[in-house]
Amino acid sequence: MTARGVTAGAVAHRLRGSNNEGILAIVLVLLVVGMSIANPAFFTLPTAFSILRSSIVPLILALGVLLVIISGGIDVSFAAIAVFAAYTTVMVFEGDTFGLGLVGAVVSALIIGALLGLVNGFLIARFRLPTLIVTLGTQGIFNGVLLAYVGSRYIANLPDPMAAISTTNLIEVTTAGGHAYLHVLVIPAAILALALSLVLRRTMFGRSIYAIGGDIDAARRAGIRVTRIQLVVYVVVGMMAAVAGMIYMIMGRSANPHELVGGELDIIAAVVLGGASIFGGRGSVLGTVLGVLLIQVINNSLTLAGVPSAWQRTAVGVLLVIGVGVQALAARGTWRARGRLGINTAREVTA
Amino acid sequence: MKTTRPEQSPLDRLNTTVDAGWGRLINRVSPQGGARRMLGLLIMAFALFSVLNPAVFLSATNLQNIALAAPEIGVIALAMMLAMLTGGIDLSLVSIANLSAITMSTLYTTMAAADPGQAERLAPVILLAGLAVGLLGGLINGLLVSVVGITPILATLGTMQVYNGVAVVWTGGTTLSGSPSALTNLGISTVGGIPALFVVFVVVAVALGVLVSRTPLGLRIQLQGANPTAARYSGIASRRILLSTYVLTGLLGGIAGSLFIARNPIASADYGASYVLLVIVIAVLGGTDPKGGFASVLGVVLATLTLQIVASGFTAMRLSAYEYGIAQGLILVVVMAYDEVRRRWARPVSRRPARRASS
Amino acid sequence: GCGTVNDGAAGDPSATGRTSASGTTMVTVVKVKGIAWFDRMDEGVKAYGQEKGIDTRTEGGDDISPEKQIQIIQNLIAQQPAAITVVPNSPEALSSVLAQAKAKGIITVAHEATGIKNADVDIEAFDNAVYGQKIMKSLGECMGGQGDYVQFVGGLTAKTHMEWVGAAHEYQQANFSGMKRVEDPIESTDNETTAYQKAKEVLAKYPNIKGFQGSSGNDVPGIARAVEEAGKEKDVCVMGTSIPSAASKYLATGSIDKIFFWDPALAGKAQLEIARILSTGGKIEPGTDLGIEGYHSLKKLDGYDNVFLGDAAIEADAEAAKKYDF
Amino acid sequence: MPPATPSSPPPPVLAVRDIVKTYGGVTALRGVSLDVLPGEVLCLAGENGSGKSTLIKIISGVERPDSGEIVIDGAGYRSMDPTGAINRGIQVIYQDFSLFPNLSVAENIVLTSAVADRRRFYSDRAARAGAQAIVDDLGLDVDLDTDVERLSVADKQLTAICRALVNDARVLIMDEPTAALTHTEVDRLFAVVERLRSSGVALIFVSHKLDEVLRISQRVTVLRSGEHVITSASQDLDPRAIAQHMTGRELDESRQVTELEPDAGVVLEVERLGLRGAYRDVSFSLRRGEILGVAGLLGSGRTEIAESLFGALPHDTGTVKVDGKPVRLRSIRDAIGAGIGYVPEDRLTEGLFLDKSISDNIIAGSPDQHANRGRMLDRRAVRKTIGGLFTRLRVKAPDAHAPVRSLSGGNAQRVVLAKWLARRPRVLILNGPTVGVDVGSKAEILGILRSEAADGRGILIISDDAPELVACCHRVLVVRHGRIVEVLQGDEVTVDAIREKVAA
Ligand SMILES: Nc1ncnc2c1ncn2[C@@H]1O[C@H](COP(=O)(O)OP(=O)(O)OP(=O)(O)O)[C@@H](O)[C@H]1O
Ligand SMILES: Nc1ncnc2c1ncn2[C@@H]1O[C@H](COP(=O)(O)OP(=O)(O)OP(=O)(O)O)[C@@H](O)[C@H]1O
Ligand SMILES: [Mg+2]
Ligand SMILES: [Mg+2]
Repeated sequence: MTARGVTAGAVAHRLRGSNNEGILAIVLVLLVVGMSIANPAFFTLPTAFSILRSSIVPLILALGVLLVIISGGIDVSFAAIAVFAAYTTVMVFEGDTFGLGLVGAVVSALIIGALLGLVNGFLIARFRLPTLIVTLGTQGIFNGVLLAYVGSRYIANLPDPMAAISTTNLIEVTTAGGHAYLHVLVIPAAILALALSLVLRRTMFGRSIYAIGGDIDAARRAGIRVTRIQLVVYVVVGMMAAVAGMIYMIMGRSANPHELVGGELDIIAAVVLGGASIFGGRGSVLGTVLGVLLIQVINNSLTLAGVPSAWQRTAVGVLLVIGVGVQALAARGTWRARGRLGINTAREVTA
Repeated sequence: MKTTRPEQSPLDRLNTTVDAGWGRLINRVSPQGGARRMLGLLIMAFALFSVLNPAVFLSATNLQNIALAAPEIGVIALAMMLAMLTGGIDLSLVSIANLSAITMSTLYTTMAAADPGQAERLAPVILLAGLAVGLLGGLINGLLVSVVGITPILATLGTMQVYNGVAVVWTGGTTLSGSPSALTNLGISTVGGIPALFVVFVVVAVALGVLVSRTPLGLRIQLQGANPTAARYSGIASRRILLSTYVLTGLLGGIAGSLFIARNPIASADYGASYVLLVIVIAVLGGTDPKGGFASVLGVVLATLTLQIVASGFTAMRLSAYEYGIAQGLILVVVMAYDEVRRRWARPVSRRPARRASS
Repeated sequence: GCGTVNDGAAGDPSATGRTSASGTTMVTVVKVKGIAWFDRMDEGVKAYGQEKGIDTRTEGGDDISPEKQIQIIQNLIAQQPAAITVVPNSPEALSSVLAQAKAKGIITVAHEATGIKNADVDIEAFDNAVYGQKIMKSLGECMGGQGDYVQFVGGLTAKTHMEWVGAAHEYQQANFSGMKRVEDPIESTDNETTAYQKAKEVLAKYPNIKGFQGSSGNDVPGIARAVEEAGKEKDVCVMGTSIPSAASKYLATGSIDKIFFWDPALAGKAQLEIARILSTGGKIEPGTDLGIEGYHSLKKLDGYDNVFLGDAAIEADAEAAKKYDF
Repeated sequence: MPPATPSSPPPPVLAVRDIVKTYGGVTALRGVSLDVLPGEVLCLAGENGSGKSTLIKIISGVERPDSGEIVIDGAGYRSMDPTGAINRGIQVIYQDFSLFPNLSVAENIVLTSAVADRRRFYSDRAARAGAQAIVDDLGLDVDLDTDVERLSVADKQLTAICRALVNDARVLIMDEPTAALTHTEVDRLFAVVERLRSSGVALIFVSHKLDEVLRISQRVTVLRSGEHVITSASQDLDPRAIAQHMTGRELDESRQVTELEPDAGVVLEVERLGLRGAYRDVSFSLRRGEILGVAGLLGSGRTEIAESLFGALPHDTGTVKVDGKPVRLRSIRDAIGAGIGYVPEDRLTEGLFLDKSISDNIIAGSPDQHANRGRMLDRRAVRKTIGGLFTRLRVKAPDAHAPVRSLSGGNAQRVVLAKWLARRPRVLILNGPTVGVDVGSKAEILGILRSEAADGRGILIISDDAPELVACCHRVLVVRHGRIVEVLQGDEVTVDAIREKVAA
């Protein structure tokens, strides 16, 4: 606990961000520059808006995953919850016999999402089971119940209130490169990101989540109501997944119960890429946003960059490995530097 | 001061004797932790479907089919168990298996085009090449995890896509067919009614069981997973251990690949995608601690068989794949919850229940 | 001692000769359960069963994977149905499990599986090459024979999709020299959102793109959404395989110009009818009439000994598509 | 040490009655009762595993007693829960700290009280201010913004102390708060304790350092095997008496060093060793059979020297010879290969595999030595090693398959020791070998070290515990600011000399 060494190292540490956000931002910028050089068509407003648009759903899902990961868990059932909540809602509102409109639909999806999240939370908090196992199990259950008992058909036309937003844009610009549309649903995504960031940093609830992720037994000893907070976390994640599911179907202008599920690992990858620790207790909204953007930029620009279709899977994998590899090496470097300064914990990494 | 106690009825007495005898029997064969629990479940599942639809479920064909389908999943699940033993995970296993199957198939068809007899004679070489590809895939994972220091879930998620992408490019997306007849024959032959592939699976499992619980390397792998820092301070070369582990999982992936083409003489980039999450379920059901340090080979083998039995039982009952998905999820959750409740019941107040060391 | 997995019931008398109509079971294994296409096939399968008094049903995995189909068929063999008909995810992957089925005396019929081994008959709704050419003919006409276009496939591993786009590309090179395919086939992973995103990238990369050809049922709706958002529904021709229900709203706005398909219900019936004929000792030959629309006079595909073609392709524009309710 | 007022004793703030607690088959507490009065320090003494921590966990609501009662301000409870305890003014410094490794020091300090206050919002600035106040109060030099996981054990302990003090506790329980602290910090802590006591706070203090116990407390309660042995006023006790109550036998803490053989060779020779930012010009030699102590303040670089010799923190300059041969020490494996073993200071994270069996822990450092020619673990050899070490180190455990987590501190430490002895190293370095180990065990461990040295090993002991160094070291090196400033030998090795040179 000395003030020694609070010099260049500290400045670098600040810039790097507590979860490597700085490095991630640099990787992102380099990638954008690289893509733009490879194909000038990349560096245009339409592309930017398009990437933002395609980031909406992954971002909301990732924010939910972030919450779980910070609390020391991992969730692979959120995509199943998203589809379950949104598809069921669409089924119910197909005729919109109740005339409840969009608000009613969203509320219904939120309730379903919350209930499914509650199932996860109950199993995890009550039985203290490993989260991976619980969510792996509930993923199968939710998906199976949806397809076996709710419905498995592709619904081509959404209920009117939902269909109406499908084509609503926030900003429409016509540039030399063509039309650029920013979808109106970036607003809820942005609001959720901001709100979550505030909750995580400024409320005791948020800090308790970090504490639980840091050491769950210490959290219990500190009087934090671990069971309740875990329950709330999974309910909130369920609700966020429901929102993402609704947005996914609205933007896709159809309801397909076979979609979304299967992409869980990519979302988790984005969150971990964003600096969240798989072991819990670390992670930030900013990092997650950057992680999601990075993956979307990669996914959305390979054709533009001239990568042949057959090679795209490989390219995504290679870029992912490079992205996390750079981060891992950078983290290693600073550990080593710190080890040199003699600050005590560098031990486990200086082999 | 004697409280009157009702005389024990003969039935009760019988029950107690039977219980005691059963308990002794259980203790005699007593597998531990995951293995014990899976054994119970396996017997239950088997009994259930035997009663519900004996004609189909108990038919020789059906039992053979279970034994035929289990090996490829089981070997990958064992590999997953090994990765999880170090506290990691290997999502690239299926991609590695496919890549190795593709290698073998390509080598075989190329050679067979020139000289079919020669290609058959060189079957062992082809098999070795396939295993080498698995090894190489594992080596890359191992380097990423141990030297570069990437979290296993991300490293292998990345390489999963890379290996899969390479397979797509290599095959142009088509399904290759062709496999040395030595392998194909193995795929359809039986030993005493038991499919040869199942025998291969059992051999692999036994070898792995010995490795994990009876060798210095196995002990080091367990310790590395249990506490990496303490492992380092005990002189365990963490990097080398992680590297060996992932090389080994890669090799098992290669073996799974050869099981793929032994069972069906084809190789493609997209075979077995559904196994990725399934094998995690199996590993965990079998008693693997996802946090590392604890696993049971026997448990994983039994878990593989149990899920196969449930799957075939469900088809025999004409239940849909969705309902099987639900059952699979329920089994996982219920078994784990039951386990936890029982453990807490046995030690009602211990906050950090001491875990059994088993392997 | 040693043996093979096919030993068990090879000589089992009960395995064969279950030709009496009552008590006969035939199972259709589809690529995946619960999507509209195979729901429609299920309708056909059920209807056929009722007509003929046969116990028919469809089975399928909960996602598109070859290994699940293998598993299902393997489990079915134990149930000894008279016939298994299958729409394979990967024809090659099924060859050995179908061999097992045959060894137990089960009739095997495939659909959408040209080149499949160990199926007694493979019935195709049409000649894949002809179908691809048909799409390209319409697309070329729509584009006026000029301009850049791209092709989408559900997966680079999807054999039929690759055959369609391959034939279409060759047809274009031979007949529309003013047109140019500017990318290798693009993979949509059979996912509408992916198709949409890839289409947007294409639109950005090639502002002058004039045509899209889709292969999986999800391709054209996804592409159409991108085209519509770019306000190019008048400038770009979008055509390909899809089903009327999924395409209807885009057909209405003109962002999809024409869709191509065949009726899965009829295809399901055709498979079962072939299985029934074979199981009663009949033969499938060029010219066989299955009594099902589009399958009145089967053709044999050159180069294969078990592939028969129907003439069941349907093409539909906005107006024509309204007639179909699937 | 002001005596507690004998006239009318105030009613106890906290009392426990007949607490019984079992873990599986182990009975940790068998009917323990005690009172704590406001304005007194009550010390809990007892051997490792005598149930001190368990009693504390029951009071703080972390564990639930099987039977018995907890009485706070006259109201009786069957059990507590953490929030309830905190709300009733009970604060605990746990033996394992129970800090949040991922949060900053400041947040760790204030979080518990914020939870107890049922705050809804959290402000970094307010947290920092609150933490700063308490840190200033204690006169500590602490970087509040560092994450706790980057702290040394001592700093973690200081953080845990700060956290307990930030609340206005009415009962403050400290489970071995000084285990990792050096003299100066202990003095500061005791000043705070004294101040709290005089303002009416009741304190329960657990320590194995008996001189500390007597210095700070008014009353001492001794537990033995989960049973209450005696509660007595401190002035009626001396260390020897307490130890006797604890162990039921006489203990000897006097200096016992055997004369080294005149021709005993040098087993470890360190020349001009240096590591930038940590230490430099470190030269010394260690002879076969010698026990060499290293004393120094927190941050003096002792740990770094030891870790460099173990290859965990490779040195920049200088050379090291083992048995006269120069060795390369770039990694831990190098060091182990050269015959150097190291018992780290943080045994919970660095020394032990808590959920693994005792037997796995013991052979963790030497699996290859226990392999037969077929590269298989030789179970007979393993059993033999473990059996031998169990008796030699007198490990108290039901059997070798029990997880180490179920052991008490002293026994756990013996397991770490056993791990190294199983390898038969040439040089054994021990960092705080008796931290958190009771006097009985401590004497035994020192005895073990003496006999290991007599076997021809060279032993290097780093310790804050001057009496311990005096009891067994032939020579003591004093480290200050990363350099060896003094070598005490023979008659110079006294508690006073060490304390004086270390602090100079
Ligand atoms: N979670 C647990 N499970 C099983 N046994 C336990 C557990 N916690 C403590 N014990 C046992 O209870 C007894 C009392 O342990 P406790 O930690 O209270 O001792 P202590 O007096 O604090 O020892 P030390 O001085 O080493 O800290 C010991 O025998 C210990 O092994
Ligand atoms: N000569 C020095 N020059 C610069 N920094 C030093 C020097 N000596 C020690 N330090 C610093 O003091 C801090 C505390 O070190 P540390 O606590 O590991 O010392 P220690 O004496 O080994 O402690 P312990 O009492 O835990 O054994 C470290 O940041 C270390 O780099
Ligand atoms: Mg148009
Ligand atoms: Mg204790």
